[in-house]
Amino acid sequence: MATNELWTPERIPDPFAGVAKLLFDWIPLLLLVLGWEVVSGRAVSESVLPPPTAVAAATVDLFATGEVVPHLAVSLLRVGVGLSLSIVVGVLLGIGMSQSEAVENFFDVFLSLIYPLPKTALVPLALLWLGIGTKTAVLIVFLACLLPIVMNANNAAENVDRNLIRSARMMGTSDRRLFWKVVIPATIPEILTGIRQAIPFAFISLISAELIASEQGMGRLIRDAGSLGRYPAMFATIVIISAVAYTAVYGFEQVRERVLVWT
Amino acid sequence: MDGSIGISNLEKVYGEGTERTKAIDDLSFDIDGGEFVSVVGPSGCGKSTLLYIIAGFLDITDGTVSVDGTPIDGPGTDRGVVFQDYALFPWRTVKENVLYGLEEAGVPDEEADATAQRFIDMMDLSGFENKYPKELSGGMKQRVALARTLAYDPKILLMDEPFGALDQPLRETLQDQLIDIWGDLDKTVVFITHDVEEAVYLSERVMIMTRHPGTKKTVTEVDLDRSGPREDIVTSDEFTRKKNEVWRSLREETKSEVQP
Amino acid sequence: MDGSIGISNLEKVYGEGTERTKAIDDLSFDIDGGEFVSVVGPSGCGKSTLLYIIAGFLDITDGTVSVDGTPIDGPGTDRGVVFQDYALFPWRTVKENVLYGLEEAGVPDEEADATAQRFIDMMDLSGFENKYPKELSGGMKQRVALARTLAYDPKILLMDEPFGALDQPLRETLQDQLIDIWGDLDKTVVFITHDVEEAVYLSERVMIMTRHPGTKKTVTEVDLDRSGPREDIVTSDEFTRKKNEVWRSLREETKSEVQP
Amino acid sequence: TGGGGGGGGGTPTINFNYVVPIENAASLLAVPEIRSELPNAGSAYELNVTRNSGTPTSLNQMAAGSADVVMTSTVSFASAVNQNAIPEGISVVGVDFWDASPENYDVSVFSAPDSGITEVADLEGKTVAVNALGTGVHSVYVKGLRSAGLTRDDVEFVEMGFPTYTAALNEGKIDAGIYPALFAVGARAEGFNHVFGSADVWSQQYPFTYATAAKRALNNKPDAMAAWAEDYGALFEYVRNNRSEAATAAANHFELPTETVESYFFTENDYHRDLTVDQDALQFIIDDLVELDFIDDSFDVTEHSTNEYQG
Amino acid sequence: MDVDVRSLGASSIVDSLKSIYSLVLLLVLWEAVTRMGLIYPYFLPQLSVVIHEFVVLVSTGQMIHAAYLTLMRAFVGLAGAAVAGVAVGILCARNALFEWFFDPLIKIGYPVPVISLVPVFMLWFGIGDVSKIIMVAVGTFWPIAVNARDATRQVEQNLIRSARMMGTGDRRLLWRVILPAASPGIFTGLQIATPIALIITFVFEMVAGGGGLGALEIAGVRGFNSAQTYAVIFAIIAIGLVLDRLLRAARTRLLDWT
Ligand SMILES: Nc1ncnc2c1ncn2[C@@H]1O[C@H](COP(=O)(O)OP(=O)(O)OP(=O)(O)O)[C@@H](O)[C@H]1O
Ligand SMILES: Nc1ncnc2c1ncn2[C@@H]1O[C@H](COP(=O)(O)OP(=O)(O)OP(=O)(O)O)[C@@H](O)[C@H]1O
Ligand SMILES: [Mg+2]
Ligand SMILES: [Mg+2]
Repeated sequence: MATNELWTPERIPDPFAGVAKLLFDWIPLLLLVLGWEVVSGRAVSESVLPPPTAVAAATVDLFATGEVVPHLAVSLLRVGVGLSLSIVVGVLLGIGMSQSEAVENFFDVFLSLIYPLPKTALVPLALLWLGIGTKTAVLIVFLACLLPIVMNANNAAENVDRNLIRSARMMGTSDRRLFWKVVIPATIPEILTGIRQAIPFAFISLISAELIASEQGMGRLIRDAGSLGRYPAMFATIVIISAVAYTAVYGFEQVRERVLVWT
Repeated sequence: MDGSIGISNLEKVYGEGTERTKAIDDLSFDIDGGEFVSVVGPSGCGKSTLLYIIAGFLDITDGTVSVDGTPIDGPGTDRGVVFQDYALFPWRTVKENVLYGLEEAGVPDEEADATAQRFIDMMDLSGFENKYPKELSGGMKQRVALARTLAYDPKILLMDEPFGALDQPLRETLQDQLIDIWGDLDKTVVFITHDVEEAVYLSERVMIMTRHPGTKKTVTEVDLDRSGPREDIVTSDEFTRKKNEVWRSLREETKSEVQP
Repeated sequence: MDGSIGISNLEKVYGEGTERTKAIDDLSFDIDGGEFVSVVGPSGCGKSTLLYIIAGFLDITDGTVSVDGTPIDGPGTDRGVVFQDYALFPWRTVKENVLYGLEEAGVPDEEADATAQRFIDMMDLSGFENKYPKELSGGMKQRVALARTLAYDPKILLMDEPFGALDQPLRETLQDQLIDIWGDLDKTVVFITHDVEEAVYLSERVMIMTRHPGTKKTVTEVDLDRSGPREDIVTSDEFTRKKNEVWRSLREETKSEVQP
Repeated sequence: TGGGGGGGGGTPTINFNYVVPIENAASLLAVPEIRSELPNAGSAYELNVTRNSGTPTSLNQMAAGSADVVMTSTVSFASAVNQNAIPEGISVVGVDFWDASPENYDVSVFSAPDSGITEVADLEGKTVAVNALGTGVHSVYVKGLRSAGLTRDDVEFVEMGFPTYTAALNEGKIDAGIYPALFAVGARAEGFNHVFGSADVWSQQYPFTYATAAKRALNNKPDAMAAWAEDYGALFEYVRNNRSEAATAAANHFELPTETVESYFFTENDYHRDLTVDQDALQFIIDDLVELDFIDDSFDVTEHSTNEYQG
Repeated sequence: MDVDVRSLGASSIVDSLKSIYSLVLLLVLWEAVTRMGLIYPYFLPQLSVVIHEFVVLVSTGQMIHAAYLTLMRAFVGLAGAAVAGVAVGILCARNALFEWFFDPLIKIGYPVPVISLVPVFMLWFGIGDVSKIIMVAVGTFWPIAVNARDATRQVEQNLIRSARMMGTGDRRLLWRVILPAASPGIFTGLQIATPIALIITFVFEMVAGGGGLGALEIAGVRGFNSAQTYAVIFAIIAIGLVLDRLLRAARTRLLDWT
């Protein structure tokens, strides 16, 4: 996908071609970082845009002093628990709604109500009920991730290829076993797609909740660093949480590819 | 159990009220055990409906359909369907697909494995046991589907345009394989196709259906000597005659309705 | 301008390095203006490649391809392609699709409208002018594609398995319509198909290509009296003979390579 | 932050929230060196200290059941009482510091040296910074504007964090900013104009920030709460007697320059600090906030404050 | 599950009753439980109190003004992102140089939780409208650009060939074929971006104030007036629903050929 006509590797011997290609692909990013380094302290004040070197130093520092560790740990815990909950509940609900009309009738209306609601608007409400901190963040992450997962799981479970079900039936699969033998495996790719869609939302809601209603976590650290004028630390924290989100998104894609060898 | 099929006064209506469509109207037809019958007819005439009724996937509105003299009641392992779109389980490898019916029947692992391998070999799929369906071409997928159905040994094979999505040379190869299997395994085959040549080439009898709502129009007996190579069969006079006969009969049904 | 096509020593290579595939190898073939030529050959032998080269969509690696004696240089309105997947503009209605080429040519509105309507009528599409492609069946879509191409009046029609996705009766109807058009409008037609019967039924000459990398294998002249109804043509001896001849030649190419 | 404490026979836990380090004297409870000087912490109760971004947040924590004592200031305290936000109610148990004291530093408004803004009337039409609208700090502005016959609509308020004021004033983004004692050290060092302070506009000093306890906690773990209050008093004693050690430990703990802390903490550059809950003074400021339109209704502070926990 | 409230035809009234009963049940339960004092009113005020608060906020104009601010910020930002995102997306798909430059940036930029930049934007652009608008634009740029890029890449080769053979030149190709063919994907990008625009605006308003529904909502909690928080959430749900419907209606209308 990232290949393009600019890249004509005929002349480079094979073992190096891959590395060279990788470098070539990432030159734009390098350029951007270099530009940032040059601009910072010249065109704009260093306090407004600390140079990458300062941010890198601050990143190292955040880990060296251990300052970031408890925040990172609590953020990871929140996003992990929230996402896991949404996966469990979302899959059960999504498939449950496809199997039983009563379940569908009961939950449909709630889902249609929270569907158009930007979940971060519920932070103040969560704050009211649960106070500030982990419970609130987990709830918001959970709600934000729930819908893509429910919708994908439900959609897939309702649209399992009819002929697959017929195939199983003609080979002697009973109703009960049909669910495990056909419906679930046929739905897994879509469930994973739902989770993939949910991951960015998990991070957005985590940071939102932490910015608004938390005394710990990466969002809080960003806000504190900002309000105390520790800008390199603020940027460093953003870089760290972005790296985590990046790893989560693309790591999950790798995992999905590995799990779904058959698709 | 010999795999005979009896259809009498079958009527099938879909939907209700304004949505109501009669798909099959008063169709009677008997198929002997071990016979190879093709069904041709205009698009939408109810061929798939008929097949799925025999398979037990659809309820009937009126009449009776019985297998070995017993009215059918849902799907059963005495019948196996081969779908045009293969309907392989995408999350199972070739081998695992072929094993499915044997697992469901509770066949012991080792025996199941041997049986599955036999049909994989029969369908020229050796070497592809651990591939997933997505890695196979259309022709190979259809072979897997056939192997999967043959493996659990249904007496009756129900095939819904199984080669419809393949191109001519592949079709011909698979047709020849199917004839061999039929000769070896003694199955009743009901084969739906749009391709008159295919119908005549393969089957002992061809049922032509009228257009929507479908019923039996005519039945052509084909008495070919299928022992020689394909070249000889398709260039024989009998083949050409039968083909033209079926084609003409079918054309009467289709001609008037293909205007937009 | 008479719409003749000259191909000499054509070679087409895709990709580079380890990805390099030769698709067409040293192919020479001349088509007269107003001729109807079909091309058949095994899958992947380079039929589409050849057609798209003539259309000007692909560069050639070696040799020359000329239209009316002038080497081709990109797509041009002297040639029109009909694709198997129709390639209609989904956001345009039937009428708007047919109008496209006329708009691009700067034909005044009223005249364009009349021309478009003429071809819509010719293709039995009246009453469907304001439908979007998604609302049409496959056969109707292909008619729109044909009308769209005919409307801007290219001298050469290039058709890539245009009826490949349609079922037999529809195919036959469209084949007959195509023959009528060709008789009336005096176009050069290059028609690619997998279906030997179709090739023989439609064309004056059938070029059979070898398998990958493709080149010209044999050319069969078909001299049929096409004035009678289809029934008479396809049951004629000449038709059966030519069909068997092409079929045998093609089979030599395909037989050995369809094993999995 | 942990849940409710004190169950099952072990030592009860007290969850305590403060907002501004050092300025809230109680924040020093978070400094291990200082906490170890106190008689009860760690024995009569376990102390769990958290820092919050604002007093409303702390009170919401208390409502949700995860805080027992929090630092509150006038507006949030009065609103919470008015709205019955905390089940079973709240009670002021000790005053952390006082504003508008003539002898001590107060909440003051500064402007940039060359801005020409030297008195309240000069603020008309100007852009002025405040940490958050609707806070006790905000009310100082409004009180000041009233004194010059202006209303809150006569200036443009922008919300920003105290630490960013000085840069914003120097860059001309704002015309004036309001400084609590800790940050005023910097403002004075920059040579900014002192426009007015709360002592200039209020006729008497009043409790600005105080330790407020959940009545639920007072009822459920009275001994622990009393022990905590005793420690709070002991903290004041200890700091008065060991000012420089305390300032150093606090500066280290909160990562602030030692000189800054040393130069104001518990000196006349600091707020007036006296733990005793003067209910009349409290009533006075609550009534005044009604007058200034910060809260809707007044109430009887004797029901929401107590001196029971003093010495 | 396509949440569908489109039509209430005669036959579907029973259906909609079936699916709405749970909501009615919930609302009745809400009023009953709060009236009986089973839940502390600060956490959950009576439904009637919330509705009253809603009416008051609307009639004093507070709610309307806040909604105006929020929507203005979200949509101005979104409009900027739409222009930039569609342009960059199409260029990326059609031009090798752009693809080389932007592809890695998009790959890196897409998963960044943009919301974490709120403090940065406060530093750079202050806390006024401009800051919020730019933040929305930055946050919604990525999904719009990615969808525009992928949609353009997926434009069928044969459509482009069809146009070329009928005489469409390079310049006109963009307007005649590429844009219309990619428009469903581009629209999908906008549909994904709209809730993100709202999320960013709300959070920014909650963190930095400056009015708007987010600020009004969080003020409810800060001022211990939970009825106000609930009332604002009602408004947000209503706005979300209406926007969602409008986008779907626009889609069916503009893209009725899909
Ligand atoms: N599930 C259904 N509900 C309502 N009508 C149906 C349904 N399935 C099929 N029909 C209708 O019944 C008729 C027969 O359909 P069927 O699929 O059996 O035809 P067919 O002969 O297999 O057609 P084809 O050759 O196109 O496969 C058609 O008119 C079709 O529209
Ligand atoms: N864009 C491409 N890049 C590389 N190789 C290609 C490309 N297009 C086609 N080929 C290869 O060129 C050969 C000829 O392809 P082409 O599509 O012309 O065959 P065809 O005769 O039209 O096949 P079919 O009957 O399946 O349509 C094949 O081996 C194919 O894999
Ligand atoms: Mg069918
Ligand atoms: Mg081709």
